[in-house]
Amino acid sequence: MIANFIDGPLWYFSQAVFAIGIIWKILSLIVGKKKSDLSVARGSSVPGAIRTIFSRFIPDKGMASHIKLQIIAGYLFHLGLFALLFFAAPHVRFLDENFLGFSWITLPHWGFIVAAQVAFLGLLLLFLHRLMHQVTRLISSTGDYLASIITFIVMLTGCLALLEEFSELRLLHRFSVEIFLIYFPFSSLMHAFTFVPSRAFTGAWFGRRGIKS
Amino acid sequence: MKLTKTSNKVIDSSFIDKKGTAQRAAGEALSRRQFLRSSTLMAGGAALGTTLAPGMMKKAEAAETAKGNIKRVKTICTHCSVGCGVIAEVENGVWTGQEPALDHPFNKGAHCAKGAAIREHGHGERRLKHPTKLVDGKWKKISWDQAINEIGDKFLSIRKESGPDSVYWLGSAKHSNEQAYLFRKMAGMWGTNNVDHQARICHSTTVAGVANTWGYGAMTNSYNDIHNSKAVLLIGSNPAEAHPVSLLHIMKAKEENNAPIIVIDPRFTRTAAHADHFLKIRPGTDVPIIWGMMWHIFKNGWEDKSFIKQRVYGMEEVMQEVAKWDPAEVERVTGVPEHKVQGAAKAMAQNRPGTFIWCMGGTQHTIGNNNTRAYCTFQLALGNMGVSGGGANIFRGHDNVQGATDLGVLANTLPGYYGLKPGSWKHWARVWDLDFDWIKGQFDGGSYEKKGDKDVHVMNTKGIPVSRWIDGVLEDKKNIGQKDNLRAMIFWGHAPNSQTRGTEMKKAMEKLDMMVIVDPYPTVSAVMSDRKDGVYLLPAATQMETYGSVTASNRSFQWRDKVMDPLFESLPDHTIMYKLAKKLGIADQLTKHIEVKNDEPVVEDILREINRGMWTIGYTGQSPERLKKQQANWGDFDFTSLKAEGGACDGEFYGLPWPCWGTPEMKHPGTPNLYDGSTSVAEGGLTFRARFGVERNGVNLLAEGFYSAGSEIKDGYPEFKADMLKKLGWWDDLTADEKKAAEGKNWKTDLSGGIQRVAIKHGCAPFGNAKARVNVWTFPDPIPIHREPLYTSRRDLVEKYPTYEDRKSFWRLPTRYASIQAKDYSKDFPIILTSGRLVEYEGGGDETRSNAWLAELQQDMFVEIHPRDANNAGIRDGNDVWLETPEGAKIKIKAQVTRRVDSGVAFSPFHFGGHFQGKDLRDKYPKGAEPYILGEAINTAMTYGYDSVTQMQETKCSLCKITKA
Amino acid sequence: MANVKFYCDSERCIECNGCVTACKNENDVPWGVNRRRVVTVKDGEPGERSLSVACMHCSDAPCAAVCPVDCFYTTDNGIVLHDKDICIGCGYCSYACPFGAPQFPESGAFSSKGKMDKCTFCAGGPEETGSAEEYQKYGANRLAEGKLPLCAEMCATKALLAGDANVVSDIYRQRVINRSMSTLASNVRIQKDFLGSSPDLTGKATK
Amino acid sequence: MDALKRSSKTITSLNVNLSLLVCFIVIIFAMLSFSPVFAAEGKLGNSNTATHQLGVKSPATDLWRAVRNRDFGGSKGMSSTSQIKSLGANTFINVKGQEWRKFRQNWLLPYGGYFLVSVVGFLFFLYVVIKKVKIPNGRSGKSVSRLSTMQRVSHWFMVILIGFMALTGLLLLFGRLVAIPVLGLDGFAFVASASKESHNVFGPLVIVSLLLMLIYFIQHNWPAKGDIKWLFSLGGLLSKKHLKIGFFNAGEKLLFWFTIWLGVVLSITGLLLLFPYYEQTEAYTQLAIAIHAIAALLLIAIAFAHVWMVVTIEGTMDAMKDGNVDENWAKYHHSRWYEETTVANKALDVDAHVEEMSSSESRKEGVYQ
Repeated sequence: MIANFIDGPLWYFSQAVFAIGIIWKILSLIVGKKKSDLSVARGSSVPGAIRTIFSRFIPDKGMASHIKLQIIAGYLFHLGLFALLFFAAPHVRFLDENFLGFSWITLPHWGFIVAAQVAFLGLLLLFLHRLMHQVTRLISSTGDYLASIITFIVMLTGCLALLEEFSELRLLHRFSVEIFLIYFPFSSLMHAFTFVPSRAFTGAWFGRRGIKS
Repeated sequence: MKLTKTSNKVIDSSFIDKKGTAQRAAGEALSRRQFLRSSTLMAGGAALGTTLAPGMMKKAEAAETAKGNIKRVKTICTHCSVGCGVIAEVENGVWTGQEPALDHPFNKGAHCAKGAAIREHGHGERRLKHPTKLVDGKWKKISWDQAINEIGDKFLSIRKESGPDSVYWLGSAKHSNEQAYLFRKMAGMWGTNNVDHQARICHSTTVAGVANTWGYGAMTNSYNDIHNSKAVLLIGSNPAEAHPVSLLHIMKAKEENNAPIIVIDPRFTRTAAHADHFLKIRPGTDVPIIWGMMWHIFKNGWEDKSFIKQRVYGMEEVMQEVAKWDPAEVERVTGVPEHKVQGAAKAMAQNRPGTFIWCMGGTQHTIGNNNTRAYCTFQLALGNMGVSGGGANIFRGHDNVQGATDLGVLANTLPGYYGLKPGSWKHWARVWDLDFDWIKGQFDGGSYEKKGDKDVHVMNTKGIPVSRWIDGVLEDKKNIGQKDNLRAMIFWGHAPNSQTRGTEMKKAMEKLDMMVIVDPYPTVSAVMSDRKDGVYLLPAATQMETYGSVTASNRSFQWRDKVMDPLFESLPDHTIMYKLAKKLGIADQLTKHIEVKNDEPVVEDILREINRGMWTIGYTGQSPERLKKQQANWGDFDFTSLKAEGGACDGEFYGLPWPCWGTPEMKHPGTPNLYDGSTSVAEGGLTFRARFGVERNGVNLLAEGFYSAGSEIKDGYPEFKADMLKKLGWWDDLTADEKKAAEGKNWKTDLSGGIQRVAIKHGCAPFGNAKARVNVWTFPDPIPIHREPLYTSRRDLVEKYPTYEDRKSFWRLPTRYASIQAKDYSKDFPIILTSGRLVEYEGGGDETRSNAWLAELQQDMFVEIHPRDANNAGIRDGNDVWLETPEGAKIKIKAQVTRRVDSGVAFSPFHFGGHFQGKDLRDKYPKGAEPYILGEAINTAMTYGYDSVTQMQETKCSLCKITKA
Repeated sequence: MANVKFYCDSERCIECNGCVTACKNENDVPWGVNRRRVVTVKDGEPGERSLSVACMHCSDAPCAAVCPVDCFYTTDNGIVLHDKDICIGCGYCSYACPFGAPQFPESGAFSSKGKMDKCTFCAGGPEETGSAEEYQKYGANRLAEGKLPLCAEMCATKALLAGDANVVSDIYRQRVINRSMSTLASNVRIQKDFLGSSPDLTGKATK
Repeated sequence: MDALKRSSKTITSLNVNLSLLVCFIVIIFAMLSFSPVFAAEGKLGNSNTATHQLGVKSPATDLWRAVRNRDFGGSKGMSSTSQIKSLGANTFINVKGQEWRKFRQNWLLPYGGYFLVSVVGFLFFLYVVIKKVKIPNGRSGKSVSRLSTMQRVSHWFMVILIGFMALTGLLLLFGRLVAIPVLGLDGFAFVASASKESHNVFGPLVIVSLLLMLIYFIQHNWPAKGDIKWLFSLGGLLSKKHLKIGFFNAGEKLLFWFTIWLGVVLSITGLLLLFPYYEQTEAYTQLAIAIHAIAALLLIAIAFAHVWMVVTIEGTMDAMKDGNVDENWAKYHHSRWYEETTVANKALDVDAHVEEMSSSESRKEGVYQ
């Protein structure tokens, strides 16, 4: 019964919340009131926006030596997660069968595992660092911890279900994914979508003012 | 979550009977045979049986179980000549299960790797799926109509330009009897004798040698009759791999009769591993080893003197030849020491009757016919012929190579070994109800050869044998004995990699105007050459997708039922033949008395026509009705005698082994053991055939004081003719109709069968009662002698045992012997190269290498070399090596270092193909039709060499050098 | 209820691999998974013998002992079966099995081996007898249909025997007696001695 | 009363780790000496080459004897062949499997189980008897900086991983005995599957954690002068006077090195198991499983002891929480280190919290802090 619920209503509900939540969030960003910048433009905003989207992938020189762990672990985690999400064979198969109707090249099994390990490594180190470092601990909210923990649980349950043979484990993974999806729009996890517009906005703002960012 | 272990309760010990075989509960629910089983497999051979992979986020879907009706079809394995029964379980037209035929008289349910994997036919994943044509180097799908039209048009234009002999009809031992017959008939109507099949390169020397010794060129006894043998001698034969189920019978003799098993072979085969005595000879020294054994037999007086006196002609001359082979000379030539040879001779002499088994190790030599006759002589000397437990048990290769040979898919004979003489054509013209002159007119007008001063008509001239088609294409036009070169080849179920001289074959293929390949698989023919066009692949159905009769090695006919409809767009061979004949304008003549339904000639009608004409070898009594009845009741036949006791076929032998004399109405039971005089002819007894006249140089050729049980003529007698019946006063035993048909005819040409009936009624064999001859005065070597192979490593023996002189025109082609032997290659190519079979594969291997269950077991082409040779060349087990032969071919294969072969000998299996001189041709196959396993064909490297009588290719004895790749 | 057993008669086994393909045929076992195999000793030398090896359905099965999830069970006939719903593909059974019977569909770095697969004596598994699920997971259930394992039924030389342990041993005993007779009968003994030494497996000639 | 108090003080002052470790080592050696690894039974079945009742031996007898003796004669000796290509397919009888099974079933499971239970029991006993070791004179309220962020990150990283590996590993090892009766076969199956899969995924991360551990802690774990003395006095138990101890005492150093070396052993054997059938044969895999299990049990026992110690000794946990310890704790347990560090701190004269955020520390450490 629980299985039916997880595979059925909850799945659709979580998708709906996810989709609607994201749309609503993004719309609210676009529609939301922005203070108009009345100053005279000293540069063009478009190149600045585009440049910033990418330039922010590279840490600021001054900061780099201070946040090595965050950079390394951060990249490990995000790259690993990206590979897992979009190039692990079961995920591709799932996307293919449920949404897209086409598939693409997938990681071999060992590549899948390595990606998972890389992501776990990054996530755990970042989480512990957040917890251990006085400053980050001070500036972290419950929401941040929650986001990390939910992501971790999604990954962990996925890893438990690696054999793809036990429906209980698959359900567990799916359930955690559903929680993740529901939580997603209301949390800092939204940065997966908002990082582009927010960087672009900052970049545009800077660009307009003639500041390189 | 409660786990139920349901299998606990389903098992009931009552299923096991005393013999340890399974008792089948009648009407047992076979519910497990879900249709799903095959349909899912056809969808891609998914990993069933191991995982139920629900996918990561996907629910496991309960498989739909569609329960259909299960039909059990009795059919016959299509791999080797043993003729194992197979029970196919078919559900909704899909072959879903294979059960052992535990009551089949040949195999009792037993199968080798190939037979046990035959259900793979039901998948056909790697089959050729539709007619395909090569256009600019690309395979293009075409329709059947287009294919037949284009092929037919080309044939007709070649016919116009170069005559009918420029099209070569290469048939198959995989055809059913009816298809083989139709194929030969079609070639005749097209107007050529350029028609042949694998028997040429498999047992043609046997047929020639054996038929010329005692009358018929077939296995004399049966696999089952080996149960009665007191000794078993195998030479050049490895049944443990080539005919594994025959070991079931050989083991029975070994265990129950204490029969010593003696194996003579250059290689320690898997058969030798189970033998009591093993003689490892140098390849190509069969005659010396046989004469060496007979030296001991004659020396000790072990020969059967009364048998020789009564039933053998020419043994004195053999004794003279044998006298030259004293133990020292035998050891010098063969390498086998005296005590071993003597041991073998003594074992055979003291344990009679002993059977003598040979295969391609003996036949595929330039002196193959000498070898086979030497074997026959050995058995005659010991009096082992014509007795149960004795005989010359020649294990044939393909499932129907015996039938295809009998039905004359050969360049030198018409169906039933009638030969090509005008009388033979006239006989068949009568059977076919066709005008003889029309047939004659189909042939090329002129003459290619002279007999004395007289021109011989093309129709009566032997064609080019399959072993030499390459030369028929490549040889200068003025050197060949026909109007023009071969310009089109039709490979109808033939693997080119089973033929030697691959490099030249590639050239020949490229020179042809057109190649037509009719086969369930693309075969190596499709990829070997660098042609860009002019190649047609036509998908033929396998024998599992059609029906008809098949002749096992022991001359037994078996009826095959159709298991399923042809897969994909494939069509049965006889349907394709009819379509082609229609295009060529000979369909009406081809099927004059054969009903045709939807372009498919009715198989039963073809068999009835065969029955009407094949008097020589008694293919006349096996009507479709009798065969079907036997098939339905195959459990009634005795495992040893093959005789039915009671039941619907009471008194008949299984498969009505030919000769099954007279008409079907005569109800002759078939002849289980040839030339066995202990029973009457009516019950399957026989004498040696009077085929070579009644006397020669004043010596009587008829049997003396010997006759079969119940014979009214108590001595030898010639073959029966109308006049002879009159002289004997038996003419009036014929009915009025029979008299009309028999007048002026003999036992072979009397279409009413009256002469045969009356002869048998009086206890006589229709073909007479003569001596076997060990002096075949019509052959190049009347008494078999040893001759060194063309490529020999023993130059010291060449002078004493030279090969033949070159011949200018032999089967229409110049043929070289001495000119090759003259050159010494043994310095550069020090290792003798021989070839043979693997149990997992068969023939050229296209079918079996496309069968995943078999292919997994043999994944690499290899060459076996002795550790000494390997070490000398710096080769380790598993290394890649180059194998080069004197004619310039160079193939890349894996080394298998083993003591199976002696130092100085290398062995390689011949089933591989798809690589050519180090190049992988996988990309050249039509998509999805390439076999799972490809490899170099050893015959790419095998060299020139042809038998002096039949043009059998030499594959067992060449030279090579092996270097690390 | 009687115990069932396999026995392979090495004097008869000719390494034709019929049992291997019969098993593949009957159970649709994929490439790479071999529930049955033929092993040869002294390959290519006098004394060469082959034996067909699969799960021997041990009375005290080592695989069952070491399985961390206890997925094995023995039927009343002494057939050792396993439950693929429980198997986690750890491979311990293959480390413990003396005969190399357990097979895994996958292998390689980090690879889940997939669920173990092995000879079931053609007795299916814990799913409902004759169901499609049973066939998919375990292959054929011939025993339920009153048939013996196909490998044995199809053995080319009847070297591989399967069935009631007593019957199998009776058949084998009869064969041994037959073979003994051949060496006991004095004339034949002389005969075989004369044929020369056939070395036994250790390479020493028997006198 | 005084004497009693003193003696209890002495007990607590020693780092109890050591005595425990000695116990473990004794138990392990006792166990190993009985184990089949050392006392392997050489025979497989009874080599009864029975001749037939008729007095004629069956030819199969030779074969089976050869199989048992693993020598078939001939040029290839004990090697047999098969057309099946998979690894090990050409082996007739896997004798090692039998030994491995005996080891696992008869030794590892029972003795490993007893061992773990007795260790836990013993520690519980100590916990109950000894109760908490208080900081003498109570907390001062002043804290001393002891561990950097990265040190704590790497420690907890390892704790998470080893804890997870231990949990999943123990489930696989003892689950059949312990968990199946509770969860049932099906219930345990997916737990076991989850354990196995995640054990495999997280395994290699342990190697990373070992590396981090080495990088951040090795500087404090080099053997020092007082260590031998400390060991011989069983952590001050036998010593009359209070020992002056540096950053870590010898017991803590042993804990570190045991963790590292057992970790290395576990990593190597674990990797062998993760990459099966590459170069190594089954025999190696079996050996690897055995060693892996023994090393894991030892490490788990040590980890328990470590936990017990932390729980028992007041104030120790502080160091792993935010990196600071109470001054009195430092004075009492690591007096030499306290003296050194306070001297340094005085020179800088900065508050511990500030120092934590300053870059001087990070320069010293060579990494960001």
